[in-house]
Amino acid sequence: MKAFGYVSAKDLEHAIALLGEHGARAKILAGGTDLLVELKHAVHNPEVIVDVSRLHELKTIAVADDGLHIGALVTHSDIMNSPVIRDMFPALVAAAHSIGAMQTRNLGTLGGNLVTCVPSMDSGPALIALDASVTVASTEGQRRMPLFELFVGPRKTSLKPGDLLVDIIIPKENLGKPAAFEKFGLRKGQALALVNVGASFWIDREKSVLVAPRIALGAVAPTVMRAPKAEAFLDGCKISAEVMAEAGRIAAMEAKPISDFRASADYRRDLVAVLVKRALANAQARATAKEKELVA
Amino acid sequence: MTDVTMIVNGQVRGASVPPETTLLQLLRDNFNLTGAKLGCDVGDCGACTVIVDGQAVNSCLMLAGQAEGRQILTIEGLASREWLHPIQTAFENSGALQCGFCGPGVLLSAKALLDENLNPSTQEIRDALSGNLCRCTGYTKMIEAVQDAARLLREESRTQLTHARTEATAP
Amino acid sequence: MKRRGRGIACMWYPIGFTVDANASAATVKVNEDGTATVLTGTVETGQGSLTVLGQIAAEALGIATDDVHVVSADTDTTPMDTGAIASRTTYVTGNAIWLAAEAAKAILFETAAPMLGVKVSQLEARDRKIQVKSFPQRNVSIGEVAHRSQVVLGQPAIGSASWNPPTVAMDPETGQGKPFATYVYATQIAEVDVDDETGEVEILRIAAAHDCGTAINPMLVEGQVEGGISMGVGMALQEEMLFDANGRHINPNLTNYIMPTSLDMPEIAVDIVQGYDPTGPFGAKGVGEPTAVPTAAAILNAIHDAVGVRVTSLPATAEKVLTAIKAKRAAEVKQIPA
Amino acid sequence: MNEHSRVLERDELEIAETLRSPDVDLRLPPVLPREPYPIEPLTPDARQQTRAVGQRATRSDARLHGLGQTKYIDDLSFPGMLYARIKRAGIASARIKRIDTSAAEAMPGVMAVLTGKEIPTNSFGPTFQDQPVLADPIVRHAGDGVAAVAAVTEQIANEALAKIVVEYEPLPAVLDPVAAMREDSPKVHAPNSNIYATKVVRKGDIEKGFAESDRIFEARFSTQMIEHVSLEPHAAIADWDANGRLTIWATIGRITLARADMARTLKLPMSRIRIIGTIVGGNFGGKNEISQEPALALLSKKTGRPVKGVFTRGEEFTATTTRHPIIMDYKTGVSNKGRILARQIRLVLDGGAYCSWSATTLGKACILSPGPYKIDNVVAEAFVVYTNKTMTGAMRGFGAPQVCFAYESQMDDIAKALGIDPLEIRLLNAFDEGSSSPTGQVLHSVVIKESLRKAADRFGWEPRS
Repeated sequence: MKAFGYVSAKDLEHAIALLGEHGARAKILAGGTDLLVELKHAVHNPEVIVDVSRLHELKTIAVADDGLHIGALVTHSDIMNSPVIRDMFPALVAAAHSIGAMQTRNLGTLGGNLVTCVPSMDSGPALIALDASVTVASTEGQRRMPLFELFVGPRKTSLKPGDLLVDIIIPKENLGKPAAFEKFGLRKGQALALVNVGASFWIDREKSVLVAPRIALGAVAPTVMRAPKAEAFLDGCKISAEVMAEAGRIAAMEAKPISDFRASADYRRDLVAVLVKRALANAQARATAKEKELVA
Repeated sequence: MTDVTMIVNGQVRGASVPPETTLLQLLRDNFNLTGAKLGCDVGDCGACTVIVDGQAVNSCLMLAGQAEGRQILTIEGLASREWLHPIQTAFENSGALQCGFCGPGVLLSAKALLDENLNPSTQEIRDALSGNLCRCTGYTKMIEAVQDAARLLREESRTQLTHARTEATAP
Repeated sequence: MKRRGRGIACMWYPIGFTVDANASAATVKVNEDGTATVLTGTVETGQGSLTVLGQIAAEALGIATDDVHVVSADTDTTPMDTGAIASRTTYVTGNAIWLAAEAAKAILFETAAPMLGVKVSQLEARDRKIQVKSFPQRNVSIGEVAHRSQVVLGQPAIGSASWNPPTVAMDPETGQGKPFATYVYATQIAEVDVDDETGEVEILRIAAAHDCGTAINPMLVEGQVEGGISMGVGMALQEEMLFDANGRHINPNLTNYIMPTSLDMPEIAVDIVQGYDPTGPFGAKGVGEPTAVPTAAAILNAIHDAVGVRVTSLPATAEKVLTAIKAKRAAEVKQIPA
Repeated sequence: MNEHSRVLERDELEIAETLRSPDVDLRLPPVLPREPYPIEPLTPDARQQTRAVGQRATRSDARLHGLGQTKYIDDLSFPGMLYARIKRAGIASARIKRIDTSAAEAMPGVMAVLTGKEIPTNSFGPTFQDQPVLADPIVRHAGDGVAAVAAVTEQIANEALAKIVVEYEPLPAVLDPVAAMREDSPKVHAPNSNIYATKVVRKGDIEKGFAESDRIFEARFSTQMIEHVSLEPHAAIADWDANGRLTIWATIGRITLARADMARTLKLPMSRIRIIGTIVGGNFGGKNEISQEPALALLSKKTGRPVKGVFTRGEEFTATTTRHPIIMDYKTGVSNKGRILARQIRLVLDGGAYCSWSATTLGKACILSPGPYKIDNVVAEAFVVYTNKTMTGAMRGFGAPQVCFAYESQMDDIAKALGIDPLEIRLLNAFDEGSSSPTGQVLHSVVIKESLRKAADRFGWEPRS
């Protein structure tokens, strides 16, 4: 690694002050699993590293009035071990579990994973499918925006120098929304996604139709994308295996994958169709299980 | 330069290093704890695995400064003078390591697993070891060894054997 | 939908090439307490060869594995060795060590014969003793004999030897001849699930039966088989070095060069086939490389069995398998109207 | 949240020792006392048994492995030791017009720079001496080294590599082995043909065999380039002492050959070279020959200090040997009952830029390619071809896994076409004790049918109707 300065922030206020002071000359170190690799490959040559990994206030998982708040420094392992998330959002647990391996999940943070903005990130689709938003802090104060707006392009976020991602919020109305995460990689352990999919919907039990369906796709576009046509198709549809398969086919048409050495665009489209179908089926299974729980 | 102080294998150690020093470099070059290995330098192979505050991490992906004030367990701290850790005994007895280069990392991943779960399933063991690449063993005997170690540890906790153990990670 | 299949593959593999000189030399020194030190120029590369070579020396001397210390891999101090290659160490280096141990033992027998009042030819070394054949109660400890040899008689029990599988030229026109001293044989059978929507192949289990002649150390033989299978799994499904149009590597890292992790490996059941090769040390041949030979073939045959497609280029990535499945379906659709 | 994750404050800690930074020349001695570990009670019984052969004795190095005490090359350091790095060409085929090392040499902490011109005999190789230690002037694959640097830290050495300026004249490259076989293709080692070794095995009368066959099966199979991925990268330390004697600590599987190769490249008597092999952290054929060692030796000679070189993971892929991709054409004639009567095979091995162990691999692949079967009529031809890619060499199986994939795939295709169980067709054709191999060798200790039956039993193989 090229030489750089290093400063460890004591708390959020300190971190924001440091980021305000150093601006574009600084890179933020959270879990470090991506940043250190980039520093070693000289992708970035920052003058200073602002280490925010000690900000305890960003390591909490809590349900507040407006929804579930997950601190940006919550690690993937923390998500896997969180009773709240395990109960409400097994899809987020599945996404976290699919990232890297134990060692990188212990280091890597949710916020860090999102701001890498790599097309194949696993946290993104699961959260987008739940209409997550994020809080960003800077010397100018805090602001809230939809997570979707964070993603601008491959490795490019809408964050400006001096901005710090503080937390991720799943809105109140989506707490407990049946959701699922599906991923396909080139192997089972330490796999990067060739395609990943997050899906969620409510079920109107009286009419037995799908309501507010969300389908988010990863690794098939410059950033995580929604599949609006597939969502529109599903909205109000009666649940059936055929409908889910058709939604998968529609989503596959919407996906904009590229061909690279890992897979061809055609194959990625095939995977989208299959994974969307499976994610929807898993979300439905989740809904059914949850209902049984409630009845019992 | 960054001044760091941390507890390594139960001892407080300090050093003054350039900020770009990784925890792995600090351990190997400054503290002469060469058990953790450099295999890929980017967190793919797990040969550099150490336990920080009870959690297995890739020491090549941490800056030395991040380890300030933390408790580090390296392979050198797993055994004590009187006592081989059951994981070490089990790996030795079942021939679970061949060239041994991945070994320190694998053993510490196994320790992190068994600290949380004394009765892991085969799938849970495979999951815990999936961050440690091994080219020699096909992982088969490693998985057997972790199962053996879990059994040894369960027996030990059942019989309340109070060995004078100096466990570096004890809070 | 997941479809299950099984595939079998067998193989042969040579041990001890003879087309070029393939020598190993060794020295066995029996210490005056009856333990032994072995000098060999081979290198421990993880396979456990130093343990196996120590067992061979111990067996020849009638002592235990723990009584033998093996010194290796120093051109200043250890005798020449062709090296840790070609699955030759147990067979070739093992033979050299066995012969060297026999030479050292001959010195011990010279010392022991008058102690026991018999001829050298009537002696054998067993259980850390030199004893009279068929009369094991007439014995003297190897330690005592070694001490007497070295300290009293001034004849330290040191043996050196070399061994080379006889070098033979092949017919250059027809390639006819005896290119290798011996061969080992093996069979592996794989069971897989193939996801016919994604092409993903999951290997459920592999049964492997390997011949290595006498298994000097069955635990280490199993370790070799299991490790060889993991390389075969990578070859079958995952691993490939890729180049761009200018000949530069695309994936020179372990992120994008996909090799098996613990989650990618199946359950493995290893059997050692009973065998004995009179030309090897105590009947042993070798095992290192052959373990990686039939795995990919067995897996590809299992894929064929599961979904009826023959993937002819490795690795059989999920994409390749799915492409073949789709091509097969398309061909079937075409056949129906005709 | 993890209960352990309380961060201790500095004033809670009592510092036992403080160390200086590593950016000084010398390293500090080890600090942890090495306590003895009890040997006796933990030594498993098998190590104490006589008879020793057949025992599941634990490995003699197992304890040290488990304690993290096994010393691999990168764990060794010597007073005054320097760190070497090699600049890689990054271009597949080129002529070096100019190398300017002056900016690198001027850097503080850089102790020596080496180029190919300074190597006494700048070629090595176990079969043909066709590989340069550092390319001069022809670059034949992207992983070729072009210059080496020794510096007081690895970081400085890395930074120095970036300051070495190399001017290349690009040359046409050939990457496809079949294309490389054509007369008009660019020559990797001009003016020689790219086909650098061939092997033929002929037995019986192949035409007659095919004529007598009821069915003939033809197929083409191909395999990929594979890296050994030893977890320990290639590493060595060279120390050229004041007596003019060179000691090399190396992670290498063939020290006898390594010494001979070092003596040749350095034009040094063998008595002046000592190679010490440490425990190799994985070999699989990838560490069967020297690579950076002559460069390290000369850097040590230039500086009078020990020099360590450890390959990066990237260099493990680009600058070391790999497994041969092979294109395999199989034509097999069988009787309706499933007996193989004739088999014709043609193998084309992608040999990469240098021979390494390709000729050996070629031979083994060719001899083994008909499979472990009694076949009276065989023709197997094999060619290995230079291309402008990473050199291929020895790797676990020397060509056998590739041909086994081909012959066993075709075996199943034949079985399926003839309606014979895959196990049965193998038992029908497999060698017996005393069978004649494709090279006419009378085989002994043949247990292939036993292995087939044993594996089938273990697996629970039942014939399907």
